[in-house]
Amino acid sequence: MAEDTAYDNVTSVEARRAAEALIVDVDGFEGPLDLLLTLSRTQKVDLRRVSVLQLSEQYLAFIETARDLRIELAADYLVMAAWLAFLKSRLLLPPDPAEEGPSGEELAAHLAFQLERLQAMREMAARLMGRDQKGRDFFVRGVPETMARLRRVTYSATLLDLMQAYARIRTRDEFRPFVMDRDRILTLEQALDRMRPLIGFAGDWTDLSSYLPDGWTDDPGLRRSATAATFAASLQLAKEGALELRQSELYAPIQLRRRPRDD
Amino acid sequence: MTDAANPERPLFDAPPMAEQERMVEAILFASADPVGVAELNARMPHGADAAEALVHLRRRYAGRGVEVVRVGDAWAFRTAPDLGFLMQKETVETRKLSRAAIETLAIVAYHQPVTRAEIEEIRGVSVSRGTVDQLLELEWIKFGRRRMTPGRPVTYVVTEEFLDHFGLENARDLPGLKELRAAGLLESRPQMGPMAAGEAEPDDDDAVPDTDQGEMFE
Amino acid sequence: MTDAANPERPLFDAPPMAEQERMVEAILFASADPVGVAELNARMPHGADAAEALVHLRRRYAGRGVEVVRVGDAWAFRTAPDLGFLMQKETVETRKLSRAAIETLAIVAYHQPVTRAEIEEIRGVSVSRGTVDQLLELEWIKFGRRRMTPGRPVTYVVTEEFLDHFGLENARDLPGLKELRAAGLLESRPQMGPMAAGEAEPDDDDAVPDTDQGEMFE
Repeated sequence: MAEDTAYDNVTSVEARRAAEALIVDVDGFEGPLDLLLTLSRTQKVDLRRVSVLQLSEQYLAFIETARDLRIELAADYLVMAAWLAFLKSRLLLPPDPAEEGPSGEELAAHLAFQLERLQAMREMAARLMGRDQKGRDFFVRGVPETMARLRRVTYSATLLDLMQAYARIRTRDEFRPFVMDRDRILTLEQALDRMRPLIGFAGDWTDLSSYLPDGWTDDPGLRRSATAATFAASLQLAKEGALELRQSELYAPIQLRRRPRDD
Repeated sequence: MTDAANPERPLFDAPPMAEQERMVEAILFASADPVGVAELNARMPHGADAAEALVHLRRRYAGRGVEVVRVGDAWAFRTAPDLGFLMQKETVETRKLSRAAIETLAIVAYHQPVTRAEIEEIRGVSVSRGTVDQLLELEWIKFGRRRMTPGRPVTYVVTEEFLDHFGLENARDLPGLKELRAAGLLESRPQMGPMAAGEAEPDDDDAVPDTDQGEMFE
Repeated sequence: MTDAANPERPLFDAPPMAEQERMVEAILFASADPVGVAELNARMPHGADAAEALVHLRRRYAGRGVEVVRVGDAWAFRTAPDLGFLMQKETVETRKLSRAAIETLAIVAYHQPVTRAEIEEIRGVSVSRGTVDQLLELEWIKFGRRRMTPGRPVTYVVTEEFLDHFGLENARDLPGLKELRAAGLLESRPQMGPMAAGEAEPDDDDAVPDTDQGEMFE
């Protein structure tokens, strides 16, 4: 602790005791203004008539004592000390007409005002806390009845909301690039459905392209889809053991035929 | 202090009855639970007669907005029964229909009769039970005939109440997508493949049942 | 509202004043928190005049064990302060406020709306966050409007709960307020002219539109 080192350097018991008192005091004050207010009470006059010069000297003496006792003071106490030293010089010296800013008297008056205002607020705080208080001096209803709140909710929607919602859903479809239009796609299922009854007639090797449904051969897009689906379907049927596939060379037409019965 | 010498008189005089009545009044008011006569006497100054003060207090409050009532062995203030209606407050709150609800409603309106599975397919997300229930409760949709497909799913159709609310003569009056677009309700279309853009249109015409809705899914 | 002078009679007559008084009595009795005149009127039947009923009710309860008190623009029943000694059981143990908190509260009450910098300037020390938080938590102070100065600092004002807690009708009733103002001790806030004192409570003046009503009871 910082205070401990301060104690160690103080030799006499009396000085130590004084130091202790001072520490307690400094701790007990809520800042320099509070300290000043306390010091001003020693003047035993109305705060409006307090001698700021005398107060400054009291404060500076206090700070000096604290320093002698090597008590660590918070920075704001030292700032106030510096300011009061300045104020004191202003008050003692005759005013310099070339000097800018408020006069020593004005500064002193403002300080006196601040002290008076702080004092007034303290008195008001005390008066406030001295008033009758709820839950201590007067009381509220012990069994407040909870008011039943019947909340009726009505929902609103306009025709415009409705149409916008529908428009939103329908246009959202256009944003789904991976969902392709069904009517331009021959699905594997469709191809299988188509091929299953047909392969019964294919006793001999037949070109895969001849299995494409009518109307799917002219448009390149349609033919591509139909070819892919039919090929996939034929692979599926081959796997099931229903037909055989062959291709003479790379890129040559794929041929298929019904798998001969084992009998 | 007072006549301590007098052996008949208690050490301290009980407060006047009017004062005792005030005390009972304050205690009953502030207490969370009904208070019995014994407790009243215990809390009041020595010599007070809570039972008698209660008689006065009850008389004073007879016919007032609050009354002193007996609850078992204890006493309490209660609101006069005829004023109970003041203790409830009805607030009417108007809320916007949720996005899910309005979309579901729109689909029912444009595609009716429509099953829940179909609604989900069109919206691309599942439809919560709460959403459908809310629309049913608002009486904007109702159950239609069951679909004659496996599982015989129930269908939804819009109601008279719906037409009324939206100022429509019948659901066929709903504008189609082309009209919506012309009215500026559709934002400019995204630039997709050349095919996608061109094909949205025929799909729309399927979807908008301005010819004969009923047959669409049947 | 429904003055007889009005040739056009309302569709439904308001209940008789004695009945309105009962209603206000019941509503105020039922609530632990003060109830505003507007809410009273809203809860009472159409055409009722809660403000007038309150005048009667207040008179009826003058000097009783419970009293009708005014809190800002609202009203409540409270036990008479002289009977507090009967209520040890109901007494709520309040957290002890620090000196800093009490002084800060007083400064907000007397200087409102006031910024934190101004509180610090008056106290001569910085105000810890905890102090302000404690007062906010007690709902004795709240944020007011921002000051139209650089940095737009937030201001603090006292609440209705503060008035209720300390048994004040409104912030103008603070003890010693007039004397402080006369002594100029509420002034000297930055960039404030001689109007400063008058501006101490613009919130009240805005928020309490029924100054007439206030005078009614004075």
